[in-house]
Amino acid sequence: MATWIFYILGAVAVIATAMAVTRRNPVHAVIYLVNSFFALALIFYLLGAPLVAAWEVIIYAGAIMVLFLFIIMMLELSPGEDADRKGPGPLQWLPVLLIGGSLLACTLLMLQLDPGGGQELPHWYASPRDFGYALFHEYALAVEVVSFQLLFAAVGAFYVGRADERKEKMGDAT
Amino acid sequence: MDSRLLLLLIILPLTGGVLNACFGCRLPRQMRALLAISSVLASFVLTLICWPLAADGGTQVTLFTWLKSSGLQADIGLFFDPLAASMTLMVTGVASLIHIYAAGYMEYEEDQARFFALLNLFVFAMLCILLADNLLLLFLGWEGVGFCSYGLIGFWYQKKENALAGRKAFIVTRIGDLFFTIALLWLFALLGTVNIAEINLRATELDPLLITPLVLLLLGGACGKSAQLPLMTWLPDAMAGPTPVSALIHAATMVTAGVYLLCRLFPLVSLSSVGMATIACIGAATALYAASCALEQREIKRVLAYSTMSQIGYMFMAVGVGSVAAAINHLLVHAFFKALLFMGAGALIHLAGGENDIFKMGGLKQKNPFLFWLFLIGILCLAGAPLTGGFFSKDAILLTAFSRGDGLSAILWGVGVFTAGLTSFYSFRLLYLVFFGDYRGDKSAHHLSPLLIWTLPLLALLGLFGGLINLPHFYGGSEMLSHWLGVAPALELPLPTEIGLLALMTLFFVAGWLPAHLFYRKYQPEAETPWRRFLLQGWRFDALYERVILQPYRFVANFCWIGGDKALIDGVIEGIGRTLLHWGGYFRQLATGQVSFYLQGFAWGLLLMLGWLLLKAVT
Amino acid sequence: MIVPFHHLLVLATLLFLLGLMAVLVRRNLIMILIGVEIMLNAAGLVLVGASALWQQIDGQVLVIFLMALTSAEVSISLAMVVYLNRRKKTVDVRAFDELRG
Amino acid sequence: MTFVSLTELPILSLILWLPLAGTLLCLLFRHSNFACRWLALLTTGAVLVLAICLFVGLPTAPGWLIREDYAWIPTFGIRYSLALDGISLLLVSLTAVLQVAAVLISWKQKEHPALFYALVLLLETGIIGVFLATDLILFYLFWELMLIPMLFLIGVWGHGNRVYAALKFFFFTLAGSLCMLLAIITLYLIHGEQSGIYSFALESLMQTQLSPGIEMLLYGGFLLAFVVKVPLFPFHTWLPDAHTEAPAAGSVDLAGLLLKTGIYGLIRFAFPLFPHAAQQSLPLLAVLALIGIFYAAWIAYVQTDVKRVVAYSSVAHMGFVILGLAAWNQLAWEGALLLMVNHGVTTGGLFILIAMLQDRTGSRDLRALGGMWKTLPFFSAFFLLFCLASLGLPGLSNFAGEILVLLGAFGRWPVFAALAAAGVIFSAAYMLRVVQGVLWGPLGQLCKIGDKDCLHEDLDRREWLLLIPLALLVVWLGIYPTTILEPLRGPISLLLQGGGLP
Repeated sequence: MATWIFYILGAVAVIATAMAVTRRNPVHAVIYLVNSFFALALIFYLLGAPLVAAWEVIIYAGAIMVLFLFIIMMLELSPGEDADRKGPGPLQWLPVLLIGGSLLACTLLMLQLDPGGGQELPHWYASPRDFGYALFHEYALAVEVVSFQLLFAAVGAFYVGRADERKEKMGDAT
Repeated sequence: MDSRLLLLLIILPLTGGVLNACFGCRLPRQMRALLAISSVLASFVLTLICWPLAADGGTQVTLFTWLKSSGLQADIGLFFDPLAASMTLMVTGVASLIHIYAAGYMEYEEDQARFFALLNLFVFAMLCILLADNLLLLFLGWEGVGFCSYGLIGFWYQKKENALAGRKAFIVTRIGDLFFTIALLWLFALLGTVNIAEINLRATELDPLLITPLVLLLLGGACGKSAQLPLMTWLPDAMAGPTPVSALIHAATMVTAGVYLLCRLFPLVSLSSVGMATIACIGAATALYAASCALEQREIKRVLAYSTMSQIGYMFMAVGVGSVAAAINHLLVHAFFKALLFMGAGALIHLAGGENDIFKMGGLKQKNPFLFWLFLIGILCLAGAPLTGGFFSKDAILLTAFSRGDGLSAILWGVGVFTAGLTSFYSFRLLYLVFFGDYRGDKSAHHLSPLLIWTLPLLALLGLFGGLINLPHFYGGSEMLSHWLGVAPALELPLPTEIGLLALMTLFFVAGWLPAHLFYRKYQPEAETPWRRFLLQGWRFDALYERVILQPYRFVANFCWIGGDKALIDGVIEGIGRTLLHWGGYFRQLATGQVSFYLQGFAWGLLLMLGWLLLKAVT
Repeated sequence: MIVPFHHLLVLATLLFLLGLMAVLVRRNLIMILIGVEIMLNAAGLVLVGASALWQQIDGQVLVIFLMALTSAEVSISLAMVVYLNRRKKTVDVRAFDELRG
Repeated sequence: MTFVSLTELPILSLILWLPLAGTLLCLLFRHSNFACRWLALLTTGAVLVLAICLFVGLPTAPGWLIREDYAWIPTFGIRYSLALDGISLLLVSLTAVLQVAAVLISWKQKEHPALFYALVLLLETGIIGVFLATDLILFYLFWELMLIPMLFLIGVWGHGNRVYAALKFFFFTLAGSLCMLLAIITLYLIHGEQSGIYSFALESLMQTQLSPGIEMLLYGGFLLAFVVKVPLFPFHTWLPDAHTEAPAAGSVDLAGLLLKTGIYGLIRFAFPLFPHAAQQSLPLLAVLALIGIFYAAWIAYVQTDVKRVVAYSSVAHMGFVILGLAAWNQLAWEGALLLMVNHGVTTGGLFILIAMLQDRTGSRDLRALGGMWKTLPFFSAFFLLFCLASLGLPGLSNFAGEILVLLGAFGRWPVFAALAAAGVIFSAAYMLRVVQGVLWGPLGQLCKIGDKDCLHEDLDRREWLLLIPLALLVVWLGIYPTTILEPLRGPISLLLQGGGLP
């Protein structure tokens, strides 16, 4: 049963992602991507990571994608004036498809050659308690570092925005 | 007597020169001249005091070691022997007189300090040449006089020609110095020493085949300094300097340094018969060449310059035929009367209001009869009037040449006698044009300082009686100079031959005087003919050198710069740069600035890595 | 027993390549960022799968860090998109070629 | 200061790093023009005092006089090892003297003075380091350290075409020194394989056994780096440009010191490390040196820029030095090193004088100048003195070196020496042309504005202070070169006896 669910979810994720990648309208792309993320979250759950699955939905689908949407709307990137109106021509697609295809082929070949290949994924469940315990014991330092990272990101984002304002002010002044 | 006194001989003029150079502008005017005169005069007195030191093979004294390296030892060391002593006495003596004269001549000059500093330094350098006990110190003096001469010829530097004349003198003499340098290097390589006495002593050790080139190189050096063919073009131009300078440097002292060098190294030089013959031939050729040029010169100092060149030719001839005594005798006497003539000429130029051209002078006998008589003595000496100093010394040279008896000597003798006739002619031409007739110039006389006249009589006396120094036995003399220098006395000729030669010399003197008397006693303007211009311009040697040496030199220089440095070397290097830049242009296009293009590169790289891993896994 | 681990890897590779192609092909800055997000997610999928395979919690922890870093990255990069858009009035990457040689 | 107390201090490090400390202080006080200037002067002055102490205090023995040796990067066998022998001592002293002069001549530096003095001091550290280092990596470090301040001195404070000149200088020397770096590393690896001890120390590397082909190749790498710096024909074309465009202090340092590092490198590193290859290369060096003497003298004759003339004269003089080295005997080597020092002083002096000339007239063009003696007698006297020294008038400094070189070279290559002697005439020709163009003749056009002469000021007190010691040095070295020849004798004979290091 879980196997079937996995394949279905996998198909949904790939198709949704493919749709997202090929949309001209970024809003559409984001919506497709949210779909894909939901599918992924379910796969996570299936693989015994409920907490990660929850965060996938909350952070990715909920926060990051919404941020994208905000930005798209703020910059008024409606399809009418999308830079990709004509869409990439075959000249752009061709080498990329070539790379993609080759990479895929290489990966598949390598998987084929993997001696321990075909190991089945067991049913397994990592409770949020275990998770929290690992996170705040073994990875306490990393958590601190990452939190600093987030702080710096916030400061950085603020700075980029602020520097911009100052420049505009200067522009107004002159 | 303390031999270290000798060191003072060179130190005194040096001190005078340095003091004048460094502090001259702060000293009161009279002090500058006084300082210069007293230092040279003190040197002269010192030479007299030290005279006994020269006897018995001379005295050697060292101040300190100048250059010392493996095998090389060059001291600031002096060697005072009869030859050096006689020259030193003459140089300090004449220099003292000329310094005094210069104090009068340069009375109103602004830049007196520079003048006297250079003059003193010149005396120092000249004394270095004379007294040096090694070739390097001699070379120091040799170049030193060259520099002082450069500075003094171009003393009035604001006229471009003067400075150019100085430069020409320096560079032309330096071409001669090149040969001297090579000779020095070679001697050191062969003998391992630069000490003159040792070189003379060990000259016989040398391979006879090598001596001739060595002598010719030394001759080249001597030719440069003494303005002999073919390095003579600088001397006439050097007359651009102040007259005392011409008198001191370009008549009495520096130009005779070449003769002195050959005499100094005579034991070496005399070993090569080819070399000696070449010396004699160069001397004779120059004597004739210069005399012919002097025939048509218009400037008083240029006449004298060519005559100097001619007389030094005689001295070379004397060395070449093997008579050091005759050469030195003529050198000394010539120094006296030529200094007299130049200083007289300086006074005459003042008298003619700064006019140089003898065709614009005339009638100066009335203006200053005393000067006329003094000048006459000089002219008589120069022309070789019988019984004057110049007659005896020149006669001795020709006699030696004659007595050698081989074909070459006979030709040399013939040239010498003929040149004597020419000398007589141009000397009297000068005399008549300057002193007789009416004054033809348009300038008024300058004030004549008494110093300009009263230094001359002494020189006149010395010139007139200079023959007594080395009077041959034939005239009842005792050949003092020959004995003093310790060289073989002149050969005795049979009495009729002697008398015949004497008569011939007198004849040629008269043969030179008579035409001059006829043509120039009354002044007539001369038409300019190509022949005259040819002689006036010194056989156009300047133009020849310009075309043969200077123009190619400039051409090569320009070629090296524009063709070599700019085009070839820089061209190659900048070419490499440009090629790189060109190819860089292609690579530059890879940097499109497009993010996706770069990322695509990443992806290809990823593919490569994966493929490689795969390949490794497969095999 | 859900699926073989390889199938999960194939799924992750597909997602990753789709993201990569988005980055390479699209000219829209926003779309490129979206491509990056897809690739990061594919990586997260492998991590979670590996965590399940070896029954270790560390893989999941890493995914958490990945998310945290991604949110940091996105906040900064979107701020920069805004900034760039203000500068050139476009989000077409072809307009931003100051690095061109 | 006694010898003992000298050796107790780490005096080599002191003398080496003092200028660097000066650099940092200069940057610290960059807002005060006055402080920087005096700081630079004090630093260079202190180095000078130290150098004089060493010069006076040390005995004139062959071999190393002082050594300092500490581990630096043990993993690669790189040591911080400094050593001083007679030759380095002399060159360090020369550096100390000329750096004081360089600071004094740029006393009125207006643009970014702090940075300027900082770079000059940094340059001093680099140059002294080159003269002291005996570890090849340390040497290479200082060798490149020299390059960078000079690049900026020319490129930032230079005249007209300064960027071109600076880059040309940079690329020429860099191309050479990269070849040297390759050679150093190859030698290091070969030596390490042979002996099992990986070391960059000169003494160890000298023991390396090399096949003739490899030796020639490595020697070529070293040679290229050094002859470009010297510079030997045909690698000289960077020099005139760099000299002409460099500011006064830069020219002084270039001519006086940087060129010497090339010669020093040859005799300290290239020859001892590859003695056989060196012997084989001597004829080539001699021929190139001879060509350089003539070629540079010819070109100098047609230049109109005074600085260019002096720059080309440097090429000619360095030709003499190389000729002396190629003669490979005691006499010629002593002469070559003496000439090197003399050339540093005279050419340094000339560049200083030219800078003063340019300050006053705003031109270096021979066609526009003239008649300076009338307006600037004292300046002109110094100018004449240095020109005469440069053209090799006996009794002044250059002659002593030149004649020793010629005497020595004649023993080995008579024809070359005789031809080189002819080069002396050419030097007279171009130097007198400079004298003629600057000092004599009627007053040049540039020196007049309307009817008024625009120059009244002869030397001021600072310039007197600068020129008198240099002039005294020129005369002193001319008449008593023993001062320098004594300390050189021992080290040179050691070097000649088979690349000898003590």
